[in-house]
Amino acid sequence: MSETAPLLTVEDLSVEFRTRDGIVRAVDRVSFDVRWGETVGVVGESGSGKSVTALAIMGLLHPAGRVTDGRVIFRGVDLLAGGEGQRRRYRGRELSMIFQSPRTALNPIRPVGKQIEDVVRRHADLAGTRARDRALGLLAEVQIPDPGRSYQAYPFELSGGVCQRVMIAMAVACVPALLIADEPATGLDVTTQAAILDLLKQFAQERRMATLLISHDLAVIGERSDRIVVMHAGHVVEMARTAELFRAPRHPYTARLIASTPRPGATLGDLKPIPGGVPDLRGNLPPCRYRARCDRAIPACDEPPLPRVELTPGHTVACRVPL
Amino acid sequence: MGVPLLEVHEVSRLFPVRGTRRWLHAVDGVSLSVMPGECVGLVGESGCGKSTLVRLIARLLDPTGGRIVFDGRDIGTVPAWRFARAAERAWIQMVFQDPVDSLNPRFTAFDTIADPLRRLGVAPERPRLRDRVWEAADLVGLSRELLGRFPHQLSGGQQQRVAIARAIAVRPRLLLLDEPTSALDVSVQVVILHLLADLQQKLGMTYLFVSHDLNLVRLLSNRVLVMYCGRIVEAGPAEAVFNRPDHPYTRALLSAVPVVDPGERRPRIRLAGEPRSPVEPPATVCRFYGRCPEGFERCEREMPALRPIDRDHQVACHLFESRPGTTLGE
Amino acid sequence: MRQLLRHGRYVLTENRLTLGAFALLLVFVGLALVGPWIAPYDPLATAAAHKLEPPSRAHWFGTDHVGRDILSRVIVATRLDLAIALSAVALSFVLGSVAGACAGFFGGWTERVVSRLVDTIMAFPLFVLAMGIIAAVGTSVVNIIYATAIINFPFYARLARAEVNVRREAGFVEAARLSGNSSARILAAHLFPNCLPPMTVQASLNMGWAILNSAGLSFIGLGVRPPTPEWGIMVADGSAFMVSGEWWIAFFPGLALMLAVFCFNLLGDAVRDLIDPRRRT
Amino acid sequence: MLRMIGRRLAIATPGIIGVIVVTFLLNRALPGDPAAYFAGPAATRQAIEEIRVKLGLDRSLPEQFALFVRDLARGELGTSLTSGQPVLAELLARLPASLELTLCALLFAVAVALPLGILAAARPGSWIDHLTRVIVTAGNSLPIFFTGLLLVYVFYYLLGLAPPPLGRLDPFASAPRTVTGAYLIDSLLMGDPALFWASARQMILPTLTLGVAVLAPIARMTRAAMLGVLSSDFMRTARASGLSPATLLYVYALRNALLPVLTSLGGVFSFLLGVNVVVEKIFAWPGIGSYALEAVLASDYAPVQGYVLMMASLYVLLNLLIDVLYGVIDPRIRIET
Repeated sequence: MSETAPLLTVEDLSVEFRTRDGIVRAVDRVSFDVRWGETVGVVGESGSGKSVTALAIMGLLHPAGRVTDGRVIFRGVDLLAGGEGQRRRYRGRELSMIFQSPRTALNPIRPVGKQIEDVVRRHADLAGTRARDRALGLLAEVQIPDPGRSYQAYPFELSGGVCQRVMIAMAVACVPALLIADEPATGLDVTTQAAILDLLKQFAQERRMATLLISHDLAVIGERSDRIVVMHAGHVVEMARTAELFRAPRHPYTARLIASTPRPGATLGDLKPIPGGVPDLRGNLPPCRYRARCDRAIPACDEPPLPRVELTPGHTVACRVPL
Repeated sequence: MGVPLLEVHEVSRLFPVRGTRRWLHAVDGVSLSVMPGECVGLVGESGCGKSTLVRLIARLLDPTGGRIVFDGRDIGTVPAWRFARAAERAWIQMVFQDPVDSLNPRFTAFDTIADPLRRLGVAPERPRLRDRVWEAADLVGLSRELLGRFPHQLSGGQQQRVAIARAIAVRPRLLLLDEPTSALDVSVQVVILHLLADLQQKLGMTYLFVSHDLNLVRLLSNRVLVMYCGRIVEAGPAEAVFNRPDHPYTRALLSAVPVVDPGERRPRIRLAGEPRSPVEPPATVCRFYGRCPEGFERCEREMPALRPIDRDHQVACHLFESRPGTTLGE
Repeated sequence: MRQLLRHGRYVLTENRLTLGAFALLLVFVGLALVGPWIAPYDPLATAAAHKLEPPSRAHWFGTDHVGRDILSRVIVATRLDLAIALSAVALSFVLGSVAGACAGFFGGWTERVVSRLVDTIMAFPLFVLAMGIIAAVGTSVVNIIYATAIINFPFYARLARAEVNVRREAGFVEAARLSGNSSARILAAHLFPNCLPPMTVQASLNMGWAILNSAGLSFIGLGVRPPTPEWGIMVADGSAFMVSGEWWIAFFPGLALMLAVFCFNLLGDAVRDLIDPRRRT
Repeated sequence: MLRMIGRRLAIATPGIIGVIVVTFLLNRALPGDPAAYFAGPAATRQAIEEIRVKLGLDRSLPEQFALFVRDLARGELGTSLTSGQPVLAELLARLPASLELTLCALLFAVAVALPLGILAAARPGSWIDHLTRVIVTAGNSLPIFFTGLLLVYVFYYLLGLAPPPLGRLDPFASAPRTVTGAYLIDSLLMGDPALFWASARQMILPTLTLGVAVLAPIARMTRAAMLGVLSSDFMRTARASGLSPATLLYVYALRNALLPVLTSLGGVFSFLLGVNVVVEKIFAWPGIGSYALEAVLASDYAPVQGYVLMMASLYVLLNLLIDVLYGVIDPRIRIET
């Protein structure tokens, strides 16, 4: 496997959900890639399709959801073409995921150490005390004090921050090539949040683990990512290296998003709202889903398809009239 | 300096811990004052007691001890269940964190806004009531067509506007804002913050703005209180606290806030371990001791009191008592 | 409201079974209203010459051991069976929801009294308790209603208590307090209306159970007295003839009973879908 | 563990006290003058008064209650008017017949409903899911006396496969020596397979009747609990970790789903104890249900009172057992108490 090829390539991924009130096109022709060892941030407001994209990559979509189009190529293998059995072999071993609200994301009636051990036994071919030792080692690696006691603890006895550490231990147990972190620090305290993100960064550096970091918080994404994918209403609207994105955002939505995010030193007057709301993803949608909120729209914006322009190498934008 | 609108003296609130005879000290001897027309920010992490404190001030909860003085009258002695009939009820209102949770799902926007007007006797008769509801809706920028809708038919931003309209309909003097934007998307958050700033100007209200997000608190507040484990550890003008934090906890908190531009990052102060349990914490140990990177033996012997280190700036830390007038080595 | 109607239409048209149940309900309600006038025979008239006749043109459902027309008796019984179940459910709904809501809201001694009462009732196997009550106070229609209402009471009281309890700390309750509502008003005007939907679901799911219970009491001889036409007694009347092959005496009233319960159960599920589409299983 | 059982017992105590009070009050609520009633229609006034004193009916209500509790503590439940035998002895003699039937029915229902509910939840929309739905909806609507009679008609009258519905053994066979009182077990202890088969044949229809009635709620609960667990956050984490399907289903999903099912078993058992009366009537089963029913119809109140008390105590015991099992599975209960 050549390491110049991206680790993960998502190509034209589309996901639909069937609901009582019609079909929701939650993700529409989303494309991006993740290279070996890098951290890619995905940012967007609620309903932008960032979590759905992640779950589709993992093959963990809710039964009402369906991938209608596209490919997910991980280490040269199309995960969508293969069956559930194939995906199961990748999951937890080479491709891991951690979730928001860690306390409910762990089995409430199984000691957390056992839950880590389950993963170790499954993927690392360890058994008996060696699996247990490995689980204890992982608890120590994620800096949980007193691993011996924490091993026996149940999620309800632990704080949200510690539960998230346990989930990270499960995810990195088998040294995956890619970790998808879906809002890993949302809902945790500021100091805990920083500690969790530090931990993820440390693993990423030590093990050359690539990370797909998903958050609604532009500050978190900006601080932690090498590259950023901006999503809006199921579309990727812009993709660029972090510094470049903040220095010169080209999509009107990205610019608005940056302008509306509070940052130290900014006054209330400096912050500009984004007009309108995320469009209803049911029924007929215009080619550009930002059209109704955009103040730069021209008649050509109503004509399909949604453009995808590479302005400079590595900086693409889905807009006919980029800034 | 005029007379404070709100003065809280050594207020505390204990809750029984289920299944034991022990008590949880949610708020433990907190004192603060709010001047008319100010916006005071209250920051702290989840479980630090800030929600309990605002509910004590809002008179939704009864304090275990201490005094709550509003406009010169001790309102802490009126039991919460009877406070609905107190004269001050209309003067102290509140906006809650989650608009979905704080709006009655079976009330239309109109009924929600009209409820305090009806109950608090400001505008009982029908045509006048409608005018007052419309007026409140106009103030928060809620179009009148939306007034007939139920909460689930409104967007998150519109829901929060309804909640704000309800709170300001009776023209309160003190508006308590309990994380008013943390359930909203960032694009809506800005809109609501602008709205709150405008309303304060227009109606001359006083704000107590509670949030865990320091970036937000600094946008609206003149003065900031930092709470940790049931106690206030630092208080001072917003500029001073954010630019020159003194208490080790404030410093750690500020250093953990994510910043977009890597150039602006302060060196991270890492905190060890977990916060101290609020269940019957020892009265003679600083609450931050054990996590504090600067802690020393005196912190284990004696609880530091909130003391002025500068004009208007107070810190509860022994570092400043032993070396008065100096700040931590920067 | 319009949304609810549209949703209602959706529930009815998407699920033919529900539509069928709805039609069946109309039939039962119709029979309950006009039964005595459309029954082909007098339900009490005996005819020794025509006893134990199998279903025929003259007697669609056959005749029983004293020659009464079973079809007429099944039709006429509808009103009594539905009335007993409906009154019992209504009674326990009202008492249970008020007691439970107060317990959940005020806590303290109110809660202790209500939960003692509920615990005591629930400590009995419910049908056994109903038997005990009827045995003590005597068999009459009113007593069956009371007994059925008593054993249904805990379900409503518990549900109302739980529903009020989860919302007691909700933001809108705190907001109502800030708006100057008294406690009683918060409970009556803000909390209770929000608890009604799940209570309604419980009531509609409970109807079938109430019918089964009262018919069961009649079947063992502790309910409505013969010769009053009632489905439970009619099945009991026919039970002795099952072993000798005269199946129709017990079969048709049993079938009517089953269909009625079936219909209420399906409608209960439909009401749940209508009110709470997320909890669809 | 012992502490937990103790705690549960403490929680159950008010219920037990309530049961005793209610049973006492039910007895006092009997219409008319109980003394006159017990004395019989031909008694003189003096005889009635004597009986009133003998029964303690001349005392105040609290005193009567004290006497009632004292008798209860000594295990005295009074004597039956019709048979003249002590109620407790008669109840105990008939209890095994009822328990054997109830437990067999419960076992049967659980054995069928649990796999059905699990499979239905694991494959939503499949034929087994639809089958489960049909069974659940139909099972909830079946009057138990109606199914019992239909089974008798089909399997006894039409097909001749089942023995006549006349008790635990046909009249010509002799009962096994009493060890546990359950014929299935006692016959095996005696080493008499023919007798075992004879009693098993008698058991089949009543067991089916009871079992079919409680199949539905168990299957429904299992399916709902499994569906809830399968769509939970922690199952998503477990699947994201690539755990094997067997681990996912048995170690992660099933154990969590069993908790609500276990709770619902309490209600199911309560239902079974109640409808025992109906089934025992149909199949002439000589259990405590039919005993109580005869007593009710003969207005013989002491046996009814004893029966109600015994049923309630059984039910309290069972709930205790369920609570203990719950604590074994769920650490949240075990650790917090």
